[in-house]
Formats: sequence, structure tokens, C-alpha cells
Amino acid sequence: MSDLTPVLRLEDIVKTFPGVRALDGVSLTLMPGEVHALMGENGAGKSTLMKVLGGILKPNEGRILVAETPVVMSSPLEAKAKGIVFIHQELSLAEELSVAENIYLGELPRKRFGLVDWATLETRTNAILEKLKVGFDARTRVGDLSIANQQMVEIARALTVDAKAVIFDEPTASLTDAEKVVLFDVIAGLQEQGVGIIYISHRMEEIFRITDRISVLRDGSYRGTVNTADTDEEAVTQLMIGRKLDLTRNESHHELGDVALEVRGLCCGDLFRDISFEVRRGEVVGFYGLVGAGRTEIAETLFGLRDPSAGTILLDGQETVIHSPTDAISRGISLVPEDRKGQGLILGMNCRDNMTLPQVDDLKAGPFVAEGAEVSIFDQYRDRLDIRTPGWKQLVGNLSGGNQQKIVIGKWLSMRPSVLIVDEPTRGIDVGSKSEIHNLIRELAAQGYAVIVISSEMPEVLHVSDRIVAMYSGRIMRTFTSEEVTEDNLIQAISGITPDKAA
Amino acid sequence: MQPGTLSTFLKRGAIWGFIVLELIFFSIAGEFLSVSDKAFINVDNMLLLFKQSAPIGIIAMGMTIIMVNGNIDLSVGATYAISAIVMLDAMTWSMFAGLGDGVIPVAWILALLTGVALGALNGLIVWKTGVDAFIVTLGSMLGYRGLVFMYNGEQPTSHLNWTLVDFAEAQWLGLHTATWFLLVVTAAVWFLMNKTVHGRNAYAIGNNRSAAVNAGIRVGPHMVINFMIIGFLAALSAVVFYSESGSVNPNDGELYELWVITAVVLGGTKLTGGAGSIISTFGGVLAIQLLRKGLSHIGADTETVNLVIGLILIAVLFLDRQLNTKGKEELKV
Amino acid sequence: MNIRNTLAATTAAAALALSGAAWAETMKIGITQNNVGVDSYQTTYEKAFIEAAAANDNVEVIVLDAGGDVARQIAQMEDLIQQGVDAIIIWPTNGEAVIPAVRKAHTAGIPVIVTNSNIADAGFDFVASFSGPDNITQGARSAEIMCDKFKDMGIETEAQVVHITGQPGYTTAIERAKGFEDRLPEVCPDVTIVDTQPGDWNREKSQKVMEAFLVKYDNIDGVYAGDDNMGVGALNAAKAAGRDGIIFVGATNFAVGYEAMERGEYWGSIYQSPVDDAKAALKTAIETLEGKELPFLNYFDTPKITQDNMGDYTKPVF
Amino acid sequence: MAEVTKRMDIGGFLARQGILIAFVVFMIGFSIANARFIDPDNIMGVVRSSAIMGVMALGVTFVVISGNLDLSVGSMMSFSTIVVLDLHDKIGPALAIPAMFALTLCLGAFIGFLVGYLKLNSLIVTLGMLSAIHGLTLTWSGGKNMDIADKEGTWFKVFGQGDALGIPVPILLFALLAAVLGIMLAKTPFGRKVYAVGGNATAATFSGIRRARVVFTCYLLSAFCVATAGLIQASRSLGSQNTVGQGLELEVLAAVILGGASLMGGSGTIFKTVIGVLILGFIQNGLLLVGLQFYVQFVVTWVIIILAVWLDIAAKRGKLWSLIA
Repeated sequence: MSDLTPVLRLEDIVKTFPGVRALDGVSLTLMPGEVHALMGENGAGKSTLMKVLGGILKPNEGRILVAETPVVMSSPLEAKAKGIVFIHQELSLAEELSVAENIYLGELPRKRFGLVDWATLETRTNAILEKLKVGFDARTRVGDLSIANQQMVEIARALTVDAKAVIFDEPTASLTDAEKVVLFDVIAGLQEQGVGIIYISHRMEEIFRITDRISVLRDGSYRGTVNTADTDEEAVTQLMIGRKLDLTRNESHHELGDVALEVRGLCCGDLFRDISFEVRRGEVVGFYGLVGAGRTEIAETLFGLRDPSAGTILLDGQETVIHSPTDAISRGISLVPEDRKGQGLILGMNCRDNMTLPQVDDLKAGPFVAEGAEVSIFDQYRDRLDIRTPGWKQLVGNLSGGNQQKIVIGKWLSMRPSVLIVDEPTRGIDVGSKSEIHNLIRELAAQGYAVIVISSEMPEVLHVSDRIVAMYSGRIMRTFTSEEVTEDNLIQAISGITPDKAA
Repeated sequence: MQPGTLSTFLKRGAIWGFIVLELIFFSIAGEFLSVSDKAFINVDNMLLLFKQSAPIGIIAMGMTIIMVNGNIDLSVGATYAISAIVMLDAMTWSMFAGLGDGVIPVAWILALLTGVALGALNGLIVWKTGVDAFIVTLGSMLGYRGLVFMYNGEQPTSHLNWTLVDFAEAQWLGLHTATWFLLVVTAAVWFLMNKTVHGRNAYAIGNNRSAAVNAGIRVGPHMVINFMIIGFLAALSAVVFYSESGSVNPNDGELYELWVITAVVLGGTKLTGGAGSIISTFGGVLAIQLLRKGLSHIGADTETVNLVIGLILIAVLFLDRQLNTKGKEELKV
Repeated sequence: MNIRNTLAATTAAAALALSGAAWAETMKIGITQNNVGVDSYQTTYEKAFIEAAAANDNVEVIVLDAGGDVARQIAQMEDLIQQGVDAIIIWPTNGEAVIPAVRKAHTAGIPVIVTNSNIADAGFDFVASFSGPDNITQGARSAEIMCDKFKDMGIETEAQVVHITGQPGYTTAIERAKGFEDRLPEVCPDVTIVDTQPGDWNREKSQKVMEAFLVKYDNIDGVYAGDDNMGVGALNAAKAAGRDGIIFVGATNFAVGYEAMERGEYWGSIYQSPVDDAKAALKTAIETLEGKELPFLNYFDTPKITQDNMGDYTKPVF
Repeated sequence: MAEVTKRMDIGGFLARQGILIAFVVFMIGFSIANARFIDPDNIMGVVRSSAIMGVMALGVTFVVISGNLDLSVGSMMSFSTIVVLDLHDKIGPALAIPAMFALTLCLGAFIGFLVGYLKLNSLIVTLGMLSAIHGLTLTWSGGKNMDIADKEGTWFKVFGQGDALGIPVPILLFALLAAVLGIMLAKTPFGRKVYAVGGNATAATFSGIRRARVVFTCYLLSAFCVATAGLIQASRSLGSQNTVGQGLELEVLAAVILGGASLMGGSGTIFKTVIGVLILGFIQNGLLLVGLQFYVQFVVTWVIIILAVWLDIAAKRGKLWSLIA
């Protein structure tokens, strides 16, 4: 870093929506060659700020300066033309189109008469793909790629223009560790070229690994910028949420009960093979592995959403066949799915109705839904999970991510399951809510639930689990107790390295 | 060859397989059931097949664009009728009286402009109000039909110009005029959708609208352009057809939207947008016309025709889904 | 392309030769109907046509239905020409739009017989003959039936009439409406037609239209409907509203109209049998092929039928 | 700020209730144009003749809220009308009615099976069925009009022509069905599931709701409503053509959309559908009374549909013009 002119500077940005002051005088300076973390809880204003920067929203007050020249941006395309590139968190790819077309989406190279210049497009794309060391080429259809590779396509978009600033919004959410390394190399490469990088993430270990400075937002206002080297996780967290967090490993143990769920030799086509494990009451079993290792698919099979091709499932020692979620629910299995908005919630429905949906058949007064009973269930779990909402009539689509997730968890807790499966319980959720949810999972186990936690975040698995099942490519590589697990042996296991080879 | 190529081929090729099946079936059934001595697969008959596919086929090309773009247009039948009226009526306007047969291109252009304008109106409403295209065009299907009747009451609008008829009935290199139009439109739309930035953006918008918006693609203008194209093609279809027939009933083109959508869906275009192929739509159009032709070749009566066409539509949809399932381990949602 | 051209030419030549030779054996007659299934007249016509053809050993028929779509009808004309039939009978969906297709048949040497509703004058050169009812006369006769009744009742100077037409755009609907509206002022100059709305050949639609008329007008003395289906729909509306004394006149005497006449609720109609219509068309086609001299216009008679003379007619079968 | 919010709310309220307001404005407008319009007899007459379309719209509301379409209702209504009229003279009305209901429900079950269990696209399936059922109807009737022999004596006519408590039976049937289905949709677990399936089918499945069964039931309900409409229709005219229901599917869909149900599924109510039905009925009637040509009605319906839906979604997004770039 040097004292050159900043590539991008935001000055006292104010953005109000009817009744809300979403951004309240936010300033941010991005120097060339700097990786600048932007942190804050969900709802702190990060995405609003990014929308202002991208020209999707117009700020009420304040200025945006690119290379110290004030600019007004009215569209993402204009932002890109000025050298500001966004890498979005949610995959925004057109699956039917080729990799090349996706990378150059919105700015395909043209020949005369609006024709696409395919030759140029492919040459340029392949050059970028080479830098990213990926195993596909410009013509591959994006829909045929794995999620991780699709994320790489998204990242490749940053390399198409002579960027001055690149904004990464949770780029690692679905990347494997190997791909993360490539991504960090790409970021380092950009850095060397003097590109400024804004890096948004909830993952502390990444922030501390690659960023130079950290700016923090809270409740729409700017809380300050610190040099990464001069601070630690605790200090940053405190800046973000105004209190301390418990980030220790799980060491508390409670009495384990009987085996609630046992799986023997479960297979499902190519998705996973020969899966055997058991979960006791009072125990949290973590499933750790790369995206695509088959963890979610196991959960879906247990929940009756997929038919296993072989193997048996035993609940409380009884062999069971589960054909549908309805079956699973009636046998006491609950699943908090991975995709909150797509699978967990009906966004256009209110909080109460979402929460009581699985048991609406049982909450009856005569032929009608017993609305009073529903409200009391909602109230009970709102209090217990500390869900912040103006009332049960609020549409869940209007809640923040953390509160939405709590609604989903509340939905399944109110079913009083004997086996609770939570898939990526804190994806896209801020630090504060994250730790609340972790504590909740521990508490539930203490109350005698058998809990399975599927997660791609190592600190999370380490924090909540009594035992950890490491998966690689559809198989269980190894099962660790919380005493024997270390970060190293866990990473080896999920990378497909068996203990023998490692030794 | 990548894995899945065979199944992709099957999916893409399904419509052509269906066409071959139809040809075989009607040839054999025709031997027993047809009154005619002519074989079903006869060069003349196949040339006619192309010609008769033109009215629906030309519009279907536009519908493919609209559906790839993630919209739908139910008003094409009415647009078709209005354009036809404009074309036929314009030839009688006194201001063009001095032009002689020179009035023909003028009338054509007026008709095409009418189609473009009506399409643009639909597109602008969809863009500016944000109302779903299905609802907007369901409304204009009624509204445009109202305009048709306003033009000339319940009377047909007619103007028989034999120069025009001779042109429309001509055969060049063995193919009828209408066939040429259909082929040129197919080629042009294929080119548009596969080679131009506009076409690729249309795919991107239908595939993932928010991605397109994030990438700075202006969704609205692209949609308006596509609605103008389908309006143009509906008008072109009218121009081609009514140049030959010279008279339009105010209820002409009713139910065309349904036949057109059927052809497009048979060709494998997704109703959700983002995927679809012009060549397969061409196959879908041929498949429907072949079905009609075949059923009349073997002398099926009205009730059978209705029943068979309805059930085949469902059967093809079912087959298409079967080809697209991933097998037993698929997620059950 | 050249090969295909030659091929096409040879097949065409073969087709012509064949149609000439096929003479001695059987006559192949193709018919393309307007819209079977839209009303029972056309269905009955279709069935009667097939029966009449089956009764004649020398005739084979191809029966097609255009479903009300001009494009489909023209395609069917082309198919029939291509299949090399000896004669084509057409029930036009649009009296002008089919002229070029008829010319094509004419050029191919296939005589065309128009049935039920005629094509426009411009196409007469290409048509062997027309067989069917005279819809303009029918409309005129309905006007006369109504006017006569008004005169009997002595209200011919003040009567008010509403008019429910067939499906907009159909030749039959247009011709009957024209016949009625031209003739009525000639015979009963003081009778006024206060309103006209389409009933789409549909009993239910017509009933709705009549309900609105009844609300709108306190004095309705007569209703003319483009066919009896719609006439009975209007009658149902009047009965439900308790309005008596209205004179209902329709056309194409359907069974339902005949019954209403028996009950004395419906005054009169035009007796038009689809069976006669179909037989006449087939006969005209056969005689044309046999080379008989025929008048160009073969109208079969469609007499007036009222409560007074209905005993002379059998109840329609449709 | 507070003031702004308040004004926004009034605007929001106006937009949300746009359809009701439009209804009132129309009624006033037509009443001024022709005093007979608000004649009780006329109003009763309009409601009575809207009842048939209205009953069908009730069932289609369920289908639309569950996220599907039903374009086959018109064709299916022709089928039930023809069948019940034909059977009336053959096995008597007491047996003809249940037989017709059973057959119509079979058609509904078939569609429900295809869309619910086989997960085929409802637009195409019901489009296919529109044609196929028309074929069935023609086969059943031989293409002929179907008329009851004894039109005076049969008690069958009570459903279409009878009165009870001074109110025409079709209106009573419509009101009764609207009340039952309205409560079913708003208050029962099944209704909740219909909204859930339409709102997010995947999330509903993940919540243990059997999507297929819900969709299947919606189509059964729709078929039941169609059968009821067919019964009223048959009884009203005691005779019918094969095409009696032709085109009604679009009118029904227009009414449901006017009522504010989203074609994406998950929203809409029976009450609003009833308003949508009445608006269409009164527009038709009003334009006839004002003496405008039938085609003006097409244009007016076009404008109203787009305005109504536009206002509705504008209220939801808080902006008049769309956010599409």
C-alpha cells in the first residue's frame, strides 16, 4: 500500500427509505492494491451501500468518487464501465448459456449490426479461465457445471474489464477449500495490479487471512475502519454487535441417551454410497465436507425427499422406510433445509402460518384451523428463539435473514422432533445471530434431541458438534470425536486423504 | 463426447422422431383408410405441408423469441386479423388510387407497421406497468379483437387483387411463396437468436432475469423489441396468407395463439423461459400440421380430431418430462 | 432443386391423367365443411352427407372440417386437389377468401360445387354450381312472417323489433341479417328495429342479450333471431321475465324451435333441412360430374313455417 | 415523515381496494347512463346470469391460487351440460345428476392426476383437455343439440329457473358455494395448504405438505364447480348446444385475475373472485343497456383487467411504474 489516490471513495452517503434511514453518513476509502473488508450484521446496510455503489439505488446525500472524480452512476453497467465490478453472492448466472456468454453477460463483444463476435469472446474467456485454473472451457454450458465451478464463473467476471475496484460479496459461500485458494490467488493477483478490493464476508478466518483493513457498519451507520493487523476477531465482533461472543470449541458434554437414529449402508445412486452412522439423544453430530460431498443428499433421503437405492434407516431401533416428508415428520424427523428462501419458507405468508405449516392438520377446531392455538405456538417460539418481528402478521419475506432462519427452526422445534437435522444453519447469517443459533443447537441437544448439523464452515462444526462425520465424494471418510479432531486431520479427511496415506 | 450427449440428443431430437412416427403411421394407415390413391409421403403433399405450415409457423417463430425471453403473447391471433384488415383495406384507399399495383407494397408496409405498433403497445405495457405478460396479452387479445370489429363491424374486409394472388400462389424452385417466407423467417430468427447480442440477451433475461439486470442488461427495451418482433411476424403471417386469400373475417385468427403456443411447446421451448430452439419450433409447427393433414388423409371425423390432438399434446408433454427426469434418486419436489 | 421440380411436374401430370382415367370406376368427391360441431345443423349435414354417399356405390367421399378457420379450409382445398379428387364441395368459411383456392381447383380441372352459403361474385367463374338455401331470401321471408303477424295483430304501425344476429363475421349471419333488415321496411315501413346484438349462434349468449333488451325496452313486440337456437334463448329470457305477447321469429327450424311452436310460444321460422341441404349438394356434384346441364344457382326451397302451417312439416331431426 | 406515511397509506388503501372502487364507479356510471341499470330486477338478472360463470370461477380460484391454470373449464362445462340433458330423458333427473357429477369429477381427477402427480405443465395439459373434452362431448351427443322432451313437467328446471325465498336458485347456489368454498379456503387446513403450495411448492413439500394431493384436490373442486355450473346451465335452458361453454374459460380466468389472484399462485380470495365475476357481469350488461356495440365491451374489459392488475401490484411494490430497467 502507498499513499496514492484512492480508487474509490464514498463520502457521507445517506440513503433513506420511507420510515427507515438505511444508511446514515457512511464513508469509505478504498486504496489501490488494498483488500478492504466490509463487515456488519445482516441489516447493517452493507447491501444497501453496495446497491448505491452499483447505481441500483440513488443516495439521498453524499458523493461517490472514482479516482477522486465525483461520479453519478445509474446502472450496474455504468459502474462497470467506470471500473467498478461486482461479484454477487447469490449466483446470478444464466444456466442455459455458455460460460463465455455468462462471463461477458451484458457486454458481449460486438461486430457490426449487433452481431456477437464469437471469436473474440472465446479467446478472451479462455484467457481468463486459464488464470483461474479451472477444468472447463468457454463453450461449456453453465448449467452443466458444479455449484463451485459456477461460482468460479461468477468470479471470472471480475477479470473481464480493467477493473479499478472489485467488490466480492460472500464469494466463498459455496467454494471448496481448494477453490478458495485459487480465489485468494486471484485476489492477490488483482491486488498486485493495483486494483482495490472490497471483500464482504461473515467468515472471520478469511477476513484475517487476506484483508488489509476492515470497515464496520452497524445499523446503517459507519463504525470505523481498523487495520487488520492491529486487531482481532473479538474486537471486530464487538465493533459489529457491541458485545462479546463465545467462539470456543464445544467442550461441554452432557449425558447421551439411546440411539435415536441409525443408518446402515445407505446408498443413493451416484450421490452417496455406503453411509453408516448413528445419532444418540442429546448428541450433536456434525457432517463436514465440501459442497457436493453428498451431505445434503443424505439429509434429504432421511427426510423422504429421495428414495435410497440401498441400505436401511432405523429409528429408535425400528427399521423404517420413509417415502415422503410427511412420513418423516410423522416419525419425528425434522429438516431445517439448506436453502432458506427456496425450501424453508413461503415468503408471501405471514410468520405464524409459516411456523405452523407442518402441523396445520393437527391444529383444528372442528373443520377449521385453530388460529388461537397457532398464535400461542408462534408466541412461544418467538420468545424462546428471540425472533424479532412486529407481530405474527408480518410477512416472513420482510424479516432479516437471521430472523427468517429462526422461524424455520421454530417451525421444526414446535413439531417436537426426536431427530432434528439442520443443513447449513447459519449460511448468510451475521455473527450475532450465528452465535445465538449455535447456542440454541447446543441447548436442544442438552434437552435430549438428537441433532445432525450439516455445515461447510469448520469453526461452526467444531463449535457445535460432539462428533464429526467427515465426508468426501459421497463417502464417509472418518468419524471424529470432539477430542480427537483437529483442523488438520479434518481437512485431510474431507479432501479424500485417508489416515494411512496421510501418515 | 460429454456424458449426457445422448440424452441431450434425444431431448432435442424428440420432435423430429415424432414427425417420423407420424409419417410412418399415416402412410400405413392411409393405405387402409384413405380414399385417395396417392401416398401420404408424396412430394407435392410434402411441399403443401410446408406451405400450409406458414401461417402458424411464421408466428411461432416470434412466439419462440417471446417465450425464450420469459413472456408469452396471447394476442397474436387478434394482431394477425387487424394487420390483415389494414392490408386489404389500404388497397382500396383513395389516396393510393394512383399507384396501381404499386399499392401492394404500400399496403404490406402499413400492415407490418400495424403489427409492430400493436406489439410495441403490449411490450410497453408489460415493461412499464410490470403486469405479467400473460395477463397483459390476455387483455389485449380481447381488446385487439374489439378493434378488429370496430374497423368494419361484423362484415368481412375484402379486396381481391389477382396480381397479388398470383404472386402468393407462385412456386419458385418448387417451393411456394408462403414456404419461402416461412423459411426466410426461420433462418432470420435463428440468426437473430443465436448470432446477435439482442438474441443472446433475450436468452439471458429468460434464464435469470435478476442476473441479466445485475449485468446491466436493460430488460425492458429487449422485451419491447421482442414484442415488436412478434407483432411484426403476426402481421407478416397475415400479409403472406391474405395476399392469397384476399378477405378477412373479423374472427379470423381466433385460437391461433393456442396453436402457436402448442407448436412452440412441442418444439421443446420451456414455458418458464430461457431455453428453446428455433429449429425445434420449426419441427413443432411441422408436427402439428402433419397431424392435421394426416388425420384428414385417413378421414378422421371432427370429434376424433379434437380428441386426438388434445391427447397427443398431453402425451408429448409427458414423454418430454420422462426424457428429462434424472431417475430414481431425483429430489421429489 | 431441379430434380424435385421435375418430380413435382411428373406427379402433377400423373395426377391429371389419373383423374381423367378414374372416371369409369368411382367418383371421388371431397367436401370441406365450415365448422362441424359448432351447431347441430352442420353435424346433421355431415352425417346426412356421409349416409347419402354410402347409399351410392359409385361415390367415395372425403369429409373434412375446417373448424371455422379459413387457413385450414384453404389447406384442405389444396389437399383435396393434391389427392386428385374428381369434384370438391365447399361450404365456405369466408365467401371471398376461398376464391383463389377455388380457382386453383378450377385450374386443376376439378369442378367445385359451393354448398350452403355462396361465395362472392368474383369467384363465380371458377365454380361449377351452387347448391344451398338462399340466406338473403330467408332473412326476407322472416321479415314477411313477422310483418304478417303484426298486421294480424294490428300493430304494424307501432311495433318495435329487436334483432339477434348469428356469430359476427359468418356469411350466413350477415346474409340473413341483410335480408331481414332490407325487407322489413318494404313490407312494414312503420315497424322499427330498435336494437341489434350478436348471439353467436349460441342459446345462452342470446338469452343474456335478450335479458338486457327486456330491461332496456318496455315495449318489445317482435324478436328476430338468426336461427332458432338463439330464438329459443331469447324466448327463455322473455318467459323468465314474465313478458308475454312477443312475436318470436327465427330461421333454420331446429327441433327446439319446432317444439316451442307446438307450445304456441314461438311464432315462426324458416324450414331448412340440413339433410336436404347435404343431399342436394351431393346430387349437384354427381350430376356435374356426369356432365348434366345444371343451372348455376341450385337453391333448394326453404319455406316459411309458422304455427299456422307447421302441421305440413315433420319435426326437424336436429 | 408521519404525514408522508399516512398519505401513502391512503394511497395504498385505494390501490389495494382498487377493484372494489372500480366496481362502485362502474355501477354509478352505468346508473347515470341508464336508470334501468340499478333496477332491482336487472341487478338480480345480471347476478343470475353471472352465476354460471361465477360458480366456475370459484373452482378456478383454487386452481390459480395453487399455482396452476385451468383452461378446460369451458369445454368441460359443455360436456356436463350435454351429459346431464341426455341422461335426463334416459335415466331420469334423479340419477342423471349424480351420474353427470361423477363423470365430470372423473375428468377433473384425470387433469389433477396429470398436473398433480405427473407434474405436467397445467397450461398445456388443460389446453389439450380443452380440445379433447370437446371431442368427447361431440362423440357423446353425435354433434346434435340436446333437448329435454318434457320441458314443462320436469322438476329438473328448479336449478336454473326456480326461486327460493324470492331469490333465484342459481344465485342461491352461487352464494352457497361461494360461502362454503370461501370458508374452506380461508379457514381450513386444506385452504392453508393451497396457499402454501401456490406460494412456494418446494417449501410446502419440505414442510410435509403433499403437493400432488393438494393440486389434485383443487382440480377436483374445479370440476365439481364446473358440474354445478353445467347443472344450472342445463336446467336454465333445458336444452343445449355442444358449444355452450366455449370461450368461458377465458372469461372465468379474467374474473379471477380481476379479483386480484396472482397467476404465480399463492394469493387471491373467493370474495375477490366474486367481485371480479360481478364486475364482468355488470360491464356486459351495462354496455348493452347503454347501447354500445358488443365489441366495445372487449375493449373495456381489456382496459379494466390491465388497470386492476396494475393497481394491485403497484400497491404491493409501493410504486406506480414498474421496477424493470
